[in-house]
Amino acid sequence: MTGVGMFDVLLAVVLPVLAWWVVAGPDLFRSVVLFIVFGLLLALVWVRLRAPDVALAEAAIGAGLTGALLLDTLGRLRAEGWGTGDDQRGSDAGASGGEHPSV
Amino acid sequence: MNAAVLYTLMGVGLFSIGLHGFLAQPHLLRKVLALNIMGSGVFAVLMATAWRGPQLPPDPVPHALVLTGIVVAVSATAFALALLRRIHTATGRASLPEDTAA
Amino acid sequence: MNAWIVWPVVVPLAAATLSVLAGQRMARVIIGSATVAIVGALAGLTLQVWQNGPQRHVIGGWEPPLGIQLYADGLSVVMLWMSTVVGALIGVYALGYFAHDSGTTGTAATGEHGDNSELFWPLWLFLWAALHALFLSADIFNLYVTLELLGLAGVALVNLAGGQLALVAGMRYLLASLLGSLAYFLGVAFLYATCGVLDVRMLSTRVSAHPAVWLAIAVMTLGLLLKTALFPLHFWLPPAHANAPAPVSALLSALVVKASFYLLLRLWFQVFSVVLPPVAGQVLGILGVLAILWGSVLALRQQRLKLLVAYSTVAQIGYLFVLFPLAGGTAWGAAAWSGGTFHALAHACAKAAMFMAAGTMMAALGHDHLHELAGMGQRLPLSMFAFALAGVSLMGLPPSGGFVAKWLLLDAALASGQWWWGAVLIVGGLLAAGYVFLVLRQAFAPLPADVRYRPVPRVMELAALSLALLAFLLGLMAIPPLTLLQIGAPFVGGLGTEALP
Amino acid sequence: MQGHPAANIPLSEGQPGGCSVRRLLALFSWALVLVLAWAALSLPSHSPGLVDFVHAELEHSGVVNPVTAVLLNFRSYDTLLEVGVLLLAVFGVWALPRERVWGAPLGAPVAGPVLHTFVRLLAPLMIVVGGYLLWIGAYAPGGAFQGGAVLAAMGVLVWLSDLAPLPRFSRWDMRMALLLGFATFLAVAGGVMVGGGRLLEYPRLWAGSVILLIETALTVSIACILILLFLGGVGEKRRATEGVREREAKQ
Repeated sequence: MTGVGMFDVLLAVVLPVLAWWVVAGPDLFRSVVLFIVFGLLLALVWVRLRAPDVALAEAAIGAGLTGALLLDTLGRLRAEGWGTGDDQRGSDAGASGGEHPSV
Repeated sequence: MNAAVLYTLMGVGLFSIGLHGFLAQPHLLRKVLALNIMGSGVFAVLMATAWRGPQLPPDPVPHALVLTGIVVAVSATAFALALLRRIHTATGRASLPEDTAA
Repeated sequence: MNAWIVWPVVVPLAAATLSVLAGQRMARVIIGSATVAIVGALAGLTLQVWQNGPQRHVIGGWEPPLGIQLYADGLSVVMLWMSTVVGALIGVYALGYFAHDSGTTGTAATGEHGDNSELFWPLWLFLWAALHALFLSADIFNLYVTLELLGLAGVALVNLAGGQLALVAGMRYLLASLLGSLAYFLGVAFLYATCGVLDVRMLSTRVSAHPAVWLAIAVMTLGLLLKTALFPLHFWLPPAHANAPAPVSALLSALVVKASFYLLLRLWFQVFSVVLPPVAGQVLGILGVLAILWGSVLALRQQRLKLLVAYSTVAQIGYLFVLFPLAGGTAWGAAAWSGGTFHALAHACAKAAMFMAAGTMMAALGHDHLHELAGMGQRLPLSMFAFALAGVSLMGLPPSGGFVAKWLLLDAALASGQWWWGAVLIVGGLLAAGYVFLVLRQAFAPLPADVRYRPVPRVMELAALSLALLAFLLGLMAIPPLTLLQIGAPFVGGLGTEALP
Repeated sequence: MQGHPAANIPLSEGQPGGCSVRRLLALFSWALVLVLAWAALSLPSHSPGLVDFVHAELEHSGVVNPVTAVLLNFRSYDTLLEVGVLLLAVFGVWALPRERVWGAPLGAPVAGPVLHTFVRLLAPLMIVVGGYLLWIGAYAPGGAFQGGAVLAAMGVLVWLSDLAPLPRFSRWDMRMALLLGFATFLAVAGGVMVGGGRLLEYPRLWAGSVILLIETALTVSIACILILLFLGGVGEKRRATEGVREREAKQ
């Protein structure tokens, strides 16, 4: 079997770490941005696996369009005010309120 | 260890992380993110099956399946986000009642 | 011309496209002609299957494993008839329902979705097409796409109700549906990695006792159980089915949950049967029993009619899973197989009728609180009659379809020496009688003088009544569907039909 | 008919919260990772796959790019249904109640002279790129989905910079554009059966042209679908303030 390049190992380690930050990070805005980074790195994985078609679609749709949709939704939620109902215990308290940086 | 095994392992890792996030996080936007991560995990497993070493051309069928999967995922995400915004407008919260009641 | 098999999918898709372009006025014509075309194609397909056995259609001329194949055997045909007949009658009901609904101006809730109800028709046609595509597909990835199609159409239809409860219920339904699809998709990836094919028939010859295959079976089963809402994965169902517009509740409870059940049947008995140990079927059976008990008890405790009917669906889904421990591949396997699938059929008719009758009462009263249903027996006798007839089928009394289904399952339980499953069927029937009489007692209480009541289109009552009659009389017409079910079934020999009284 | 707060789901039905549950969930997730990894490691090192089948028939598919051949010929039925999923998402969004309050996407209106010039320059370029991606799909990476995504990005930019009015779902021409790809695909799928062929069985000699036709129609529709999905059902009103004013005028 051919060995695996360092780059592959790096990607295979970084992507799950990014994924963890996306689902469990303290700030929702940062999670969305990290998700876009995640999508772009995933496109790199597809390039490594010799799938340029999929890489193109992943970058354009998976990272680009989905990212835009997420940012847009976040913006609209913020425009409406986060509401009091969002104040949840623990890690997502930041997701609901004031710590959110203004774009 | 070759690239296929490596990325399959990454894929199942992503799926598990996504599932954990989906179950543990109450915020709906995060649940949507988590579902997308899970989907990416499945894509990685499929893409890894297509890999046949650096010399041989990869199997195009999983590539096509993943392309289809990406489009399905973005459709579902867009719909879920639109629904999320309506719920936020109507109820003032971005989580399901059972998650906030506890 | 022997390609009848493709039209049940192509026709509703084309009709959906046309109905978006043509607008409200033409929608009725389009839907009417589409229904006629589907029934015609289905008749042709049924004749083919009846005479020549299971039918195949190689899409694009690319033989599997490269291409995708459509496959129709007796089970597919019975499911297609179920969705066509029940779906068409729900469509008739919906004509009256939305006409009545748009007449209700004034309240905020109805005003909000009045302008969106035109989307009911394309969404309903897409749902129809997705069901048919699912019943006919023989490719596990293609089935994933049909599952997504079905899930999105279902959630979109729930949201037509517009209110806060419906939105939240729709979101819960969407999340459960997407999670289920993703679990199924992971199984597809693992199966492709081990077997290298996606065609159902080829897979069945290639699966072996391999860790990746085990995992695929586990995640696909879990995903489909979540979509079928088998206890304890049923949490999303009652709010979604209870808060949707009435025709949508009927569609979801009668047809959509059956689709993932059908897929589970296919996978367990025609793909994974070689590697599955009998104990796996026992686990599903136990979950089914718990569903029957839990769903029935909760139905008895509901304050709202539509929630009661929705919890009854949770219970009735349980019966479908009693099939799994009983279908052991031996002499009684055929009876269990026929009984379980026939139950799907009978429940589709009965539950659609019940939700339609409940929706009619709700349209007349403006609410569906159980304690304020008094007088409905006098005001809407046809609807109450439909509700009662459908209830007879749920209880499993002769000559209803529910009776035949339970009889066959009972027969299989006794023949296999596992009488306890039969005992549960009887207890479940008694509990069903409990919640049906709960409703009837309220409805036949004397009419209070001060209740506001709005007349409803007669077509709504008639559509519900015809489905209820169908459920009630299905037992008398059981032989043709039961014979059809044997064509291409995994169990040969004793058809189960001779077990009938 | 709505608004009855009676959807009382018993407490045990909800997703439970609390510390012990979290710990249990973490345990479950770790167990899942281990099981999945075990299954992943047990996979055969050489997946048989379908690559040989694809390459054996590639010359009959009408295109050179094997992924496009699978997507639009060998497994075109998947793609047909997938476009259906996209359409359903749009219908689903439009079946939701209209959004009451909305800002421009990304929170703020971004129209300005710099953006105007930028978009005016960029838009033609993006149309060219989108068209190129569509055409090249037959030979190299690219195709309707990638091309449509680029066109959609252009559309959103044009709209953001206030150069064009919002597309309205209620407009007939918008619906035509939305459905063009699906309708063409479906017409081809059924049309080839008139001559006794099977569903989606393109005539071999014209397979390349048929695929290009379908893909062109799909590119237009996918661009429209993605734009509408991005707008997420707000299209009937141009600006938040404007919308509010209109609503107030009505009442």
